[in-house]
Amino acid sequence: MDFSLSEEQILLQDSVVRFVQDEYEFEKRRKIISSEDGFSRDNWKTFAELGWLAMPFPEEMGGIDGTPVETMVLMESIGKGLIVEPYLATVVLAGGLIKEAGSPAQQEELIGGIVDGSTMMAFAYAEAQGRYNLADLVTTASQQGDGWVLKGSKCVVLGGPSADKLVVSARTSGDQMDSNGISLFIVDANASGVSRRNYTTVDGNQASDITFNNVSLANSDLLGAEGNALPIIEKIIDEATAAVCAEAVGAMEVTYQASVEYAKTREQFGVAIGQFQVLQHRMVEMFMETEQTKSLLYLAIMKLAEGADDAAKTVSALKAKVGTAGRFVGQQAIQIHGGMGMTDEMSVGHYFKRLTMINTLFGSVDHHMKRFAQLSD
Amino acid sequence: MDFSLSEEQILLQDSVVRFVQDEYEFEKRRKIISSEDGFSRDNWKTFAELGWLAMPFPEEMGGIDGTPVETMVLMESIGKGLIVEPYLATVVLAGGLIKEAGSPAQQEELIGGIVDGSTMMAFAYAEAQGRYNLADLVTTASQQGDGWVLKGSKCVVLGGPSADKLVVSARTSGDQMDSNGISLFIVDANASGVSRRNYTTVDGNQASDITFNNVSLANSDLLGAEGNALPIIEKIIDEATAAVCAEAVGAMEVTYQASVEYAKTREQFGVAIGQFQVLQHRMVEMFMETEQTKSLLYLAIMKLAEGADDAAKTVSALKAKVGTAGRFVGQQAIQIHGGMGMTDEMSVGHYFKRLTMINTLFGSVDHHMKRFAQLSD
Amino acid sequence: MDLSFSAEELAFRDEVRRFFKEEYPKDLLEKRSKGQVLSKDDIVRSQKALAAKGWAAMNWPVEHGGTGWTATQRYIYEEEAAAVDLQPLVPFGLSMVAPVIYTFGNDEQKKRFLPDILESNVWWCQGYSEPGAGSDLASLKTKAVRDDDHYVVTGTKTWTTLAQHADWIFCLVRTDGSGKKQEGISFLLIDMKSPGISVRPIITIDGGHEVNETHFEEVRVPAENLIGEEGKGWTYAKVLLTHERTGIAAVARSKRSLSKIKKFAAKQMNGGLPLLEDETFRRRISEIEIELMALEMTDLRTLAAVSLGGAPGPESSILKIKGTEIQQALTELAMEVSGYYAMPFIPESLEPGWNGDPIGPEEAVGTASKYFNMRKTSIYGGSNEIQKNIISKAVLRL
Amino acid sequence: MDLSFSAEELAFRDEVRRFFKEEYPKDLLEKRSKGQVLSKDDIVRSQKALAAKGWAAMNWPVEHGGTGWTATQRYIYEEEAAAVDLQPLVPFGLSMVAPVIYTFGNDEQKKRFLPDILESNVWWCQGYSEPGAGSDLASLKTKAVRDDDHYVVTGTKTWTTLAQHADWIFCLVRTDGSGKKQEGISFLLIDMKSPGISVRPIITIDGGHEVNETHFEEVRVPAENLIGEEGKGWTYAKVLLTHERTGIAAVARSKRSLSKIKKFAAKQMNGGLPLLEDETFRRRISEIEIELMALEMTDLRTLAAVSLGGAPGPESSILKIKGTEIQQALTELAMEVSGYYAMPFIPESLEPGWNGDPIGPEEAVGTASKYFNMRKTSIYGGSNEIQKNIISKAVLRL
Repeated sequence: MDFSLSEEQILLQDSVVRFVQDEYEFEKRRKIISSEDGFSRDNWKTFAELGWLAMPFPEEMGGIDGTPVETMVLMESIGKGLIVEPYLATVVLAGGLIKEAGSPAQQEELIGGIVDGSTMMAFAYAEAQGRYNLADLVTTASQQGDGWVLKGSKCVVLGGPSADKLVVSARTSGDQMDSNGISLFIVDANASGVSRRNYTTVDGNQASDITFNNVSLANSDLLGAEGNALPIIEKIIDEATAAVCAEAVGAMEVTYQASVEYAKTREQFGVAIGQFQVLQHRMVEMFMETEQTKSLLYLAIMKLAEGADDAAKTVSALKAKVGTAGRFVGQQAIQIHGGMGMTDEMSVGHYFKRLTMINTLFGSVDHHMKRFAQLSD
Repeated sequence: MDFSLSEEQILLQDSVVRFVQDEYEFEKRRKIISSEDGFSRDNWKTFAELGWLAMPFPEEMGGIDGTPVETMVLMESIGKGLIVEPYLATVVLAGGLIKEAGSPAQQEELIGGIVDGSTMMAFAYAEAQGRYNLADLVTTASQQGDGWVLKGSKCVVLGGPSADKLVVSARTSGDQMDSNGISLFIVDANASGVSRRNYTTVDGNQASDITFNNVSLANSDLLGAEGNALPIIEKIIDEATAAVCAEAVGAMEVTYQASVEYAKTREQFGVAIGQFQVLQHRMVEMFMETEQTKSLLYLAIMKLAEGADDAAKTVSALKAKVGTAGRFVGQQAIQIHGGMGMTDEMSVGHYFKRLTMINTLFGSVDHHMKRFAQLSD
Repeated sequence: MDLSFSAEELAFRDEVRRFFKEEYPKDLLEKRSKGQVLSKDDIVRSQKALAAKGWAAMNWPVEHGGTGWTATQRYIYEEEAAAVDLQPLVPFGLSMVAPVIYTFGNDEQKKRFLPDILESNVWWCQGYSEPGAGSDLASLKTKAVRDDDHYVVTGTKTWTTLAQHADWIFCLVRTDGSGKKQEGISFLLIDMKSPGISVRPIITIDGGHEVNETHFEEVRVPAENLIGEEGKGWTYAKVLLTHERTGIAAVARSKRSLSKIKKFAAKQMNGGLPLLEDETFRRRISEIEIELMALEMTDLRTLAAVSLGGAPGPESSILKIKGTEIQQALTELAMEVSGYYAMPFIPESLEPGWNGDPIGPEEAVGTASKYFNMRKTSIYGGSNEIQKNIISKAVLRL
Repeated sequence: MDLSFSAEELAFRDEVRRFFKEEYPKDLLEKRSKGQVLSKDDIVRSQKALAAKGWAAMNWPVEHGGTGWTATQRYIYEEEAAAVDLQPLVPFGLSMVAPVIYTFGNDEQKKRFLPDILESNVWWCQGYSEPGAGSDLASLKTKAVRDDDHYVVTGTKTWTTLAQHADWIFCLVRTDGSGKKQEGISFLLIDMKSPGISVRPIITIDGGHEVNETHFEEVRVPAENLIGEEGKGWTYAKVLLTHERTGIAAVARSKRSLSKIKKFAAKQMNGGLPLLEDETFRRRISEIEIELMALEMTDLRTLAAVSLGGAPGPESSILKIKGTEIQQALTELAMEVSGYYAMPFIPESLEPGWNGDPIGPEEAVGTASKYFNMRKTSIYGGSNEIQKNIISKAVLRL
């Protein structure tokens, strides 16, 4: 057993920390969010140059063979900097699916584009009626001639507005909730019949609701085997869930530390509020919750890295804990900051908002608690 | 709307408070519990003389026509004194069933005996497999000749050891969980085929596990109509639940107040521990939880008194709240008392134990939360 | 003890229902039912309609135009107002400065200010908090220096809610810097049009503009605008703070939100079943529902005690604490029901009269913003920690 | 980062398993599996069996007879010990006084005391707490007055766990009443057979006799029994307190309890279904399970940090707090599963070797007593509030 990072992993960590320091000061971030794209294409180029976009891919696909540990290291720092560039959408989600299920041709084209920063992608999986259930799909793709016709709608597709290409889950057979009969397709985001309603999310990220109105697809647009995509989707969503939990742990760490620093300087009734025992104990609890969440993060990441049978169960444990602990840390940080915590000016509220949205992303506490119980039997 | 007690109710309250002061000092109570019977027959006589045993019965049955409000007043003070005489078992449970369902002859005989203190009773309803579900019965009574034969076992019958007569719920038709087919019988506790295993409960009360091995009953031992007892049982258990919640509120009040008093005098690090803000806020929470529970108690009692449609739902809300708030108040009282709270010598631990057992009695928090949700639809 | 209403009380309830059905502006109720934010004009119209009926001032003494309602009547009114989702009264005039004026003001001040408050002719805002003084209100620094028959006020007030609409502001100012900090505070009424006042918006984490920072740069205020005695402002403000706590349980409104959330959850699907039928979710609903039932009774018990004699005691801090905990829990629940659709942010939806296309179900619009916004409730009006300090000291005598 | 065991570690695990299967006394494992309380003799036999294998002293340096295990080996051992429900070591000798003796004692003391501790020839108890001094340990009053080559000890120690079995007691005593209260404290070893010592049982709320009050009436203690320097006892005790915190997470034991509770819940019926399949109950189980998974990793992270260098830091207070919260939650859960059968009290079931008829399912026997008893864990060893004070000061620097 070993809980330490390798030298290369520490170097990676340093590079992200330096990027955040140099390029992601809070006012710069604000400008990035209010820009046309809602993120910085220059930063995206930097990501490519630093090799971050190549991280999780095997060398033969032009990647640098990173494990879930590297993704964790990167995402934890992304969380500390509240970085809004759609790394999760393009690299972890779409990239992960193509790495897992793509044909050599698809991998060469699409992962090549991801790695060099020229192709941005998104994964359209969630549907309004399906809530967090990945198999609950009414979007269909029916065979027609040599290809497929895609029909349906997907909701809150992260990174949707900037995506050049989409991976879309659709039902090619079976009933609404069946595990079998689900397939993945690569869809050009500008193809005829694809319409996007783009918006900013409450935490300053970009997403779209996307409608597919009889979109024609070639047979070569099918990603992986027809009808058998669910296990692949679950695997990649688990990896992405762990990644976003690493982001949350980074955000939680900044949040509780910011509260401690604020409490040391903010005076009320003639003393720093950090002298009040009730607030001291609360901050201790914020610290403990962060540490306990970090422990589960390490556990889940190592389980994913070794491909353990109980990896999925561990990811659900982690995600549930991120939901409750992230909410507690976020809410208490606002409370400790008092009125100032309520203002858009201070960064703490933005961490709170990101932590809140991470709870929703890939399933809330209740969803993952149930999945944990099911996977425990 | 009116939240005040009448003059008579205040007099009743005063009389119980005086009784506790005079006859239930903590060492006296300890002696009573370790006595042969586990309670005091002298006190029982006093209860009769003071009219408490006649309280909930109509005048025509020799009672004094008390409402659920009077029972609440009495039980709240019983909770403050941690009185162990089996008032709940004899008067509220068994007495309530006979008042509700008894024939004039049964009422005359049994309620007469209850009121003058000569007859003690208990209600045997719970079964090991049934948990808190009143209809989950495997005890059966089958018609035989002019009468009935009773077969089965009942668990944790409160007041069982001292009972002269038992009211027993049994299935006279239907399947294990059916709502229909449940009947009530009056059984002589010393009848042939009745065997009791008597014991003390962890909170110093008396109970029995009772086996009925082909006990012969006369037709006149049937209490109420055959097969239709469930609504009556539910009604009386609801009344008893509200009564025991009143007891809990009394106990919670003493418990949080004892903690506050202890914290004012116990010194650590050169100051009274009541000066530590963390403990101050915790005691505030104990106070608030007690007040909120008292509010639900008043609500449930008034709903029962007016026979409202949503009385049962309100009782479940109350019982669930008593479970969580009673646990919180009890646990924190021990924590605030520190090591001393762990000792049998101090009274606070005994309140904690009683509150713990009240959570179990008539169904735990989970049971009543589910019932509340069902009754809310 | 009993819960029933008398015949008079039932008649009163009918009258309230009739009023909302027949007299109160229909368009305002419609806008509310569509979840639209009301404009300043709408709000004023709403308050004037109540004033015309004589129902604007629930707490005031009858002699000044108060309703004279019993605790039960208030309860009935609140229930009915919540049932139609009535726009809440802006509290700064009617519930906050007015009690100070009619209790501590002189006759001339009463004559001058109360009628306009009662009829919502003048919009008030509150100048208590300062950037340096949050929960420690008494450490405020805004100076008012006497200069002949004026005070010259310099300093900054913050969290001035809806100051962008306000005609007048009531302020706590420091008229004496020596001695105990509570003792040099005075209570001053200031015309917002006075030269030297500027208002800077504060955008909050929900994206809304509700509060402001209000700067005073040598603002000249006639000395006749001083309430009571110089240096006694703290005493007056404390009385007001207790008044503020009574309405804060917000029971009727929370009951309404709860029922809306239940309806929303009955439509949202989860694994082919309505979310409302999910045991875990239902348990969460039930927990809040029960706490709210308890709070309603605690509120009524407090009201009943008040109607028997005077101001609410420190126990009323429970209402603030539990009331805000429930309100916050409800916004969290609404967000939970929204699922992924809690994420989209439509800035325009926070503007008065927005009637655009929702993203996802319309019930989901703004649930996250509401959740973020409601975090303020455990901070303002004396943070919940301060409320616990109050109970600890005044009730438990610790 | 990885979780896998090396070949050596796997071999070690096999060796531990083999030991419990073949060498360790079978009858003791059987008694434990029936839920029986072990007698004093049983406990000593158990510890001697471990000592014979060289496994009694996990934390000690190898030179004094410690195992020399790595963090991973300790983890493996704890897992296997929990799997067979091994009787926990009585900590007072092996984990508490021994580290003080080998760290601060002189050579003669080491020679005299350590071997008997290692082999469980001598039963130790702890004399720290006093009736007046709970969490505020340093305010202790038991006096030790130097008289020639003896100390004369007078005072009262409380919560002396299992003092009824003890041969020796290690005490913090006051040798100087002037100056800072921490500075006049000395660390003294006292033979329990010394004239003037009396032990009064304290019955706890669970009905058990585990702790005592121990009185010292002019007890003469040879000065050679003083550890280190007079007046430095507080420093030594503090080192020991940190040692105490590391074992306290009790992860392996809690995992075992959790699995027993699950089995029990699978047998208990509720509405015709096993309680374990009840969604609400299952959620409660899962919450504890996840917290325990996290704590296990936190514990391992702490152990790994320790093995890289020295004593555990103040972060280890997390292990105490979370560990005891989980242990308490588990006893609460066991009581919940028992339903009505949590209520009966069988006093004899607390006695060693009791093998009577249970009332209700055997798993339910004593669940309430256990729940009551475990409330102590958030009080002793530095209450959880004290632990939070420690983290606040030493980690957060507040």
